[in-house]
Amino acid sequence: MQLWLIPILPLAGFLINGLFGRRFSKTAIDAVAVGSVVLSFAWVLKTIFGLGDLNTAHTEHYFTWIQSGAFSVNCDFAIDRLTVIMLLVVTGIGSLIHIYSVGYMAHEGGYYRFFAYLNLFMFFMLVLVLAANYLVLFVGWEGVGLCSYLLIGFYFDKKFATNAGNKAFIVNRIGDFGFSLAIFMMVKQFGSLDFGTVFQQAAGAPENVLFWIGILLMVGACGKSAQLPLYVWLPDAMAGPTPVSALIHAATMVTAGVYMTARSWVIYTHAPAAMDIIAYIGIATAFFAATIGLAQNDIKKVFAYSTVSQLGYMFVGVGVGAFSAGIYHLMTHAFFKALLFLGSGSVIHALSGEQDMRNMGGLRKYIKWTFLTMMCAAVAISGVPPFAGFFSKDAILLAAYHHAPWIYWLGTITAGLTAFYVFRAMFMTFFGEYRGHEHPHESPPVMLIPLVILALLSVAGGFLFKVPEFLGTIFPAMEVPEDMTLMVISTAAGLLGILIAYVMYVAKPGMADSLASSVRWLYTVVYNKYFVDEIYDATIVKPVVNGSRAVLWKGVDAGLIDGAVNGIGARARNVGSVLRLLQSGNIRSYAGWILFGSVLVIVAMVAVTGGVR
Amino acid sequence: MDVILFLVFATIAVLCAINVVVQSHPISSAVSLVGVMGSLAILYLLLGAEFIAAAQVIVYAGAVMVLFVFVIMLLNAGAESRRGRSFMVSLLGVPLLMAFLGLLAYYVQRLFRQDVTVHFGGFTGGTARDIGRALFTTYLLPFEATSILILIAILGAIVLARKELD
Amino acid sequence: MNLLVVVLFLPLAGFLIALLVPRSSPQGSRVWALALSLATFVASLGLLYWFDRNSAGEQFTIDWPWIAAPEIHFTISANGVSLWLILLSTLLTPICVLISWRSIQNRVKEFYAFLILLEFGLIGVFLAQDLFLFYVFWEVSLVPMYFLIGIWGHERRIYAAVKFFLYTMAGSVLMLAAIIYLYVRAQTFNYPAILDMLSSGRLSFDRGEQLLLFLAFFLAFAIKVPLFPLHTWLPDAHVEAPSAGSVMLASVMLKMGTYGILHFCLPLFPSAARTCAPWIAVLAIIGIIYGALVAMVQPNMKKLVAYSSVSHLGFVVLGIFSFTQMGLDGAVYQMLNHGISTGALFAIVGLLYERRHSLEIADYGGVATTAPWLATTFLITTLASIGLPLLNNFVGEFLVLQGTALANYTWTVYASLGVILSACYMLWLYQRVFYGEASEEVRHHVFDLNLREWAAVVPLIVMMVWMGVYSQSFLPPVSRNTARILEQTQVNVPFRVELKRGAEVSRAR
Amino acid sequence: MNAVPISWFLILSAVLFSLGVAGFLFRRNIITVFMSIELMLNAVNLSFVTFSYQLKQVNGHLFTFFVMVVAAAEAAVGLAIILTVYKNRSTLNIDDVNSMKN
Amino acid sequence: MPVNLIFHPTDLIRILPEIILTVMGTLLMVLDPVLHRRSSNAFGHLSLAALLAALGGAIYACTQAGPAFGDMLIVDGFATFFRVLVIVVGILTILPSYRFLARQDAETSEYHALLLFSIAGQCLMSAANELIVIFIGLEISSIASYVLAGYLRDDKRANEAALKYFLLGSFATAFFLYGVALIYGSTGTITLTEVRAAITGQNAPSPVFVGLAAALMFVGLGFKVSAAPFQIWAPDVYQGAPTPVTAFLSAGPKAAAFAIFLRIFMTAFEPIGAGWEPLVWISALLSMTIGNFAALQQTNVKRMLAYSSIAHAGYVMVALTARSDGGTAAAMFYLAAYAFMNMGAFAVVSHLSGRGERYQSIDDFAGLAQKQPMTAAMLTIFMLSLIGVPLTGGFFGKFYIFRAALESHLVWLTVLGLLNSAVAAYYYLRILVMMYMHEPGEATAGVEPLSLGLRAALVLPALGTLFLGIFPTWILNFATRSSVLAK
Repeated sequence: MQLWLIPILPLAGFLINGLFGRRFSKTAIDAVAVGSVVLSFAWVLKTIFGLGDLNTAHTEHYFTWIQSGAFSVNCDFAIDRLTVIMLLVVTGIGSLIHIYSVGYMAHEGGYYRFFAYLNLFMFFMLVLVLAANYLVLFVGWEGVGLCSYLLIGFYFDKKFATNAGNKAFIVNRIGDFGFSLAIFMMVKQFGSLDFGTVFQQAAGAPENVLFWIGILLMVGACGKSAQLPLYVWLPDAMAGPTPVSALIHAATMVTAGVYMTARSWVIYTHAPAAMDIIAYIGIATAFFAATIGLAQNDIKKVFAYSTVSQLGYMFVGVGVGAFSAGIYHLMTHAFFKALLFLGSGSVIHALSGEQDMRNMGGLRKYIKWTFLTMMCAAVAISGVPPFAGFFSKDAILLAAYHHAPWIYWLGTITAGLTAFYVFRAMFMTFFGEYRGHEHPHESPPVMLIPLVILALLSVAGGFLFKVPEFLGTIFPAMEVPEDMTLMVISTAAGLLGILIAYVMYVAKPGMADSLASSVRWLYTVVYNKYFVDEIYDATIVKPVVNGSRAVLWKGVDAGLIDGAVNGIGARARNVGSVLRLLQSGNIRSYAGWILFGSVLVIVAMVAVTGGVR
Repeated sequence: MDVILFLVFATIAVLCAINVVVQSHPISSAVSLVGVMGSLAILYLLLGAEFIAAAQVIVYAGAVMVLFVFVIMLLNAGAESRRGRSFMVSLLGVPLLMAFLGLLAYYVQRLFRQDVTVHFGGFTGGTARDIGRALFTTYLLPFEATSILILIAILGAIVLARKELD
Repeated sequence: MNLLVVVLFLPLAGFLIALLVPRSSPQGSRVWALALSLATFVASLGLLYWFDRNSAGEQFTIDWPWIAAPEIHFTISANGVSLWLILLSTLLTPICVLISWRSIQNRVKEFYAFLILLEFGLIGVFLAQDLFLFYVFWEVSLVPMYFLIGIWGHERRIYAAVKFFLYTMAGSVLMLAAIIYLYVRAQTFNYPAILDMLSSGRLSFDRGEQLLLFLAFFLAFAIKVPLFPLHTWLPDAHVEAPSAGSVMLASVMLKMGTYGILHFCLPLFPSAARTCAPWIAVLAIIGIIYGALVAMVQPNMKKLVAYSSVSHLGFVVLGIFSFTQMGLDGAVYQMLNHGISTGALFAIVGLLYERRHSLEIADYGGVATTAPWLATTFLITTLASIGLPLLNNFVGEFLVLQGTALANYTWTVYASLGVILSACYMLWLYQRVFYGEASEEVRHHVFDLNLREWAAVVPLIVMMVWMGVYSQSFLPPVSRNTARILEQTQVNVPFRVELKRGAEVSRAR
Repeated sequence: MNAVPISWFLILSAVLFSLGVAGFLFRRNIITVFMSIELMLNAVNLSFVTFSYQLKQVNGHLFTFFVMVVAAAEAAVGLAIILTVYKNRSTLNIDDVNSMKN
Repeated sequence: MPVNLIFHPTDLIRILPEIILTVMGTLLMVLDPVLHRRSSNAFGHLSLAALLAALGGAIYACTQAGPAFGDMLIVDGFATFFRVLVIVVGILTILPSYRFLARQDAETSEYHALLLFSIAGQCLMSAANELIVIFIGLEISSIASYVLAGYLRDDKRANEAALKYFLLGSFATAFFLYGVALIYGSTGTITLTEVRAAITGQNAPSPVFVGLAAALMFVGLGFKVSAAPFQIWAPDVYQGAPTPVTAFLSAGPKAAAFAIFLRIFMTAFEPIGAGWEPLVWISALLSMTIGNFAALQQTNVKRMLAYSSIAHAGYVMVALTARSDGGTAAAMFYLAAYAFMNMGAFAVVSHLSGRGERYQSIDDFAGLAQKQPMTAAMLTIFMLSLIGVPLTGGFFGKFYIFRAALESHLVWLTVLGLLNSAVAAYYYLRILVMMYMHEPGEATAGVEPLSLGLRAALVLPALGTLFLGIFPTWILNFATRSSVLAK
């Protein structure tokens, strides 16, 4: 079925644009970049319809990548229902965002570079989802990390951008550290990395091994999906162009962790302890990030923390065993969060670069389409039925309740907070009076069309694609009785959040500030994101760097080792100068030495020969 | 009577030798060195080495020492100045000497067969005739070789003491 | 008489002819060096073509009697490992010629003569199958490098050159002692013959004896590698050497050490090697982390890359002493990878120096705006050296770490930290040099690659991708040879027992 | 008793030899130093003659003879050297001849 | 001992080299007035001819191998090896002397005559089998070299060197002689082979007595080969003597002295080897260490090379410590290699030293590689050989020596010796650094072009060094075959 075409098309796009893009006209670049992605989307559709119902995975083998002794890793692609969803999300939303970017990036420098990177990202992301074994998955995993690094640092003459890029890459590396250790342990345990083999043997493996594999995989997932404590890179990642935030840091890449965890469900089901930890981390992240989201003024930052928080939900989903629910939320989240980002991108575009919500307001008059589409997304994320977010979030919370009620309650509160800060953002941006100086202008259709499509998806995506049913054949069905009350409570929480937001930012403007000033310290802490970056910097980064410089380099290397080496040399020369003192130049003392020597010789000789008699 | 002979001349030899060492003026050293050689010549006779005894007096005490004295006169070397010192010698010199002498003397007399004694006429193979024969048969090669030695001596003297290198 | 002779002696002949090129025409020397090194490369490609990838043994064996008493033969042959190392040398030499084209302006004739002589020595080291011959080449390769550093280096070149020479000398004299001792015991220098005696039990060392011999060899190799804490000559040598020197030093010369360990230490002294394995592995791991941390804080590009080499070579040693198929394969592959990627790093740093005349990171910044392609090549190289998948180092590091994991999981955990750190220092370097605003000097001096420089850099880039994507074109011969070595390390050594004991020791630590 | 133990001669020669050494060590006048060497040679000669007596051989005498010749030659050369030294430094103090050291 | 009233004519053939050298030396002196008017080079040419003739003579004598003049001489491979060696050293001394003497305008026939006589003496030593002949030969070579050392008599350093060499030399010789006396007394003979027989035979003298004698002879010999603890004279003398003479001293008399050293200790005293082995062990180690470490600090090239020659004596002593024919062969090979590389190095020094030997400092080599690449390259070869880098004679020398040592289980001596050679690398490198890595200075700026003689004096040793380094087989085989001394 030529699965390889799916990733190769964007790769070709990348190569063409990357090598010759500089000489191309804009249109040519667009054609190559967008075309390649749309083509691969088309090919995905064709593949899916070609393969019929994918109850069992369809695998294709291409070549042996690494072989050593008995162990070998093949470059294989596989496709099953889970993959299908990911493929559709990635290529579909990817295409939309490519189209959007044509408009958004129209006036940016390094146009071809941008699209080349974007295509490269698509390639790696598709490799990631198509992989039939952990190592190929790891290829995509690292690759998307690279692309995110490149795109975050797209404006490479800006220090903060490149810093953010490095941060993203390195934090991801920490996650990958866990992932790779998991891989090593798997090989040690199963002797293979193919999903099939691993999952098949997982049942028989000792639990503690599985537990550790699970935990290590989770560390990787935490890095990629920005969970505690490794979430810190994602908010900074907003330094990249907005489409990037939408595609990579909202819709696709960051969900890779969730995908990978879901993919490894067999391992987790045999290591429940690991699953619990995932759930805890998930809910903690969800709540924690949501609280930070409350106090941000940069529109993209708000949505960034929201993304972290939503990813937390997905983690809860897979953590409590509702894998399908997690994937479900992954999809819907892709719709509305991509929309939110693209929308805010459109806003920023409208205000030609302004990102601070305090300088916005009342924009709904100027940019109606953007406003409307974003509203859909906002409602969806707040979990208002029957919008997309409602179904997935509800499924997760339901499952969570049956796993551990307190997770449910915390999740519900988070839902309230989410609704609050999203609408806070909406109100600050679109309602009230315009506080800026730029002249807002609506974005071109090439940007609006994707918005509209995504809007439709966030509105209807929920009940159009019933993911849990679709995935029923893969994941163990966990029958959770429909529980109306819980549903109502969580929905109510969302609505409450919206209401409060309305009161504070539309009905009674200024109330927010007074509230903030009343609990100044709390506000400060939250506003400064709990000083987490500062703490990391002080406890890890600085000690390592300074320690390496002062202790290891200056101290051990230059001081100790080289000191010892040069010391030996110096000692040798000292010995030399001592020996030179014998050379007094005085004949009589020379004769003295000779006499001395002869006495020694005689004594020695006589002693020894006396011995050997 | 041999004993007395030995003791007398041995004492003279030693005394002169000591004098060589202690005298600060080269001339007196030279003279006492002649003394040593003379007394050694007597001892040689006692050991039955007539020819050597003669050679000792003629070549050594005669020629060589005259050469020395001649040079001393030439350079009119006075009593030596006590300038300069060698810590090595002044510190270790005496003990080393004692050790050296002790070792030599001790082992020589301990290891050497005691029974043999020397008395005048105990060995008469040292006549000029015997030596001549040995010299021109067995020791022909070294004998000829010494001629080179003399040649070198002459050369050396020429090279070093000639007026100017032309 | 076969192709091997050509590959080995072409450089020697070239060296002698290079001496005849008149001093007055430096261009002549350059052209000659380029032509010759390319010819050698082609010849070595022929070697690759006729190499039987399915046999584990030595191939193209040549055995000419050289010295009668003691019987020393001119015995050379290629195997699955040395083959690639030779190709590495022959590939890098023309590249070195190219990158020195403009940067070397005084005493051009001598420079290229020494460069070619160096190639001769290096190839010889990898081919020699007679311990004595091996030592000869080992030392011969030392001399030209000494001059390359000492004559064409930077400010503190003399200190660096002498340090380099003495360090190596100190190690190799002990190896000489061991070699002679081996001869006295085995009455031959012929390496295969000695292995034969060992396996057939006609020759065997008692424990202490074997340990001392092993250490004597290992010290010499460890200094070359260099293994922590014997590495301090490396940063000086690298920083002071001309870029061609750095490239050859990093890419090929360091491999002499690891190749020696793999080819001689393990098969000759298996049980001693296994006894020391835990200690050496720990040193290697320290080297990995230590090198990376120190590299992170270097203000000087070349020094940074030098320390990164310490870190990378740590992986190689670790892999070797994991005594697993994967570990050994990975180690060998990592040798080649390091040769390619670090070679490229030094080459490009050299190009930067040629433009800006500074190695201080602080003097750069914003190069990406003025020289985008230079930046791109450097980026790819950077990514390769931090082990990004689909680029060469990833395969090597994966195999090494996987092999180590099979032997001792704890080692892997610590060693993997190096992977994180490598990203830290390389990306930080890249950011500081290529990103940000371009300063005046940078804008005026740092222009993009010209054709000659493209020719120098592209082959390396291609190799990085190729080796990363399709390792199967390289690994199989390596595996066969390493499998044989692994086989030999089990000569009269109860494998499991040794492994378990090693594991215990490391656990006890 | 009318016979001298042969070891007396040997001890005498040892003593003379040591005295020669002493002269070399403690005298400062180059010529005297040189004379001490002659003294040492004489001591050796005595041993030779003594041994030759003990072995009833003539060889010892011949060695003595050769030593004498050598001594003569040495004397000629040595004194010549001393002359040149004196010419250049106009001193005979051995401690002044120490321009080269370390 | 055998008394043969009339000697065979073959005996004359067996001392052919000595005869040739002596005759030519005398001839030189006689022809002095005639030749001197013609060209000052005539002496050089003549003595070269003499040496070449002697070379032929030595080889021809080897075809008539056997004892001569009773057992006074034994002309065997060993003797021939060292005869050839010292004669070659002589040639390599003459070649640079042309320019050197011309520069000091001190060309005389005496210089050459003395050289020839000294070499004759060394040839005698190489073949001698009898202590008196050894003594005479020693004295011939020594006295001649005393004079040569002080040859430039207006040079204060030269005649100081001569005086020191002379006084200390005769001092040490006296000890040697005393040893001979004791040997004679204890064994009743001084023919080495018979001494050995006497020591091993019944009613053998007490080993302590032999040991005492051996010790005293060790003093004399150790002095001549400048081995610790009797090395102390070497630096001053080497520094003061005219450079070609220094070169000669460091190779010729040393080689000959080692020849008799080996003969005496491997023939006569071999039975009490266990007695003197520790002595030589210590002496070897001391020599290597003192030589190398003291050289680290030297700034004067000649002085540095003097210390290095002490160290190299140490290496040869290691070979002696092995107490095996292999060791003897190794020592012979090493001495040959050492002669080449050292003569070559000194040739460069004398080429550079300038009038009155102004330039002796290591710094004076700065930038030589740029002024005279050829000379620099040659010196590089010699230095690398002295360090012991493969493909040079020095390396093989060390290699064979330490192999012999290990075969005699002298592991620690081997390790220490090799470490020493690593230390040595440092000070030899300093010269390379100077030549290649510094800009030309006063000395090298004014360096005169290579004369023909110097060219030869550089190229021949270089070729020799490389030959010994790449094809050592031939020489080594000869050494091995002739290392088995008459017992």
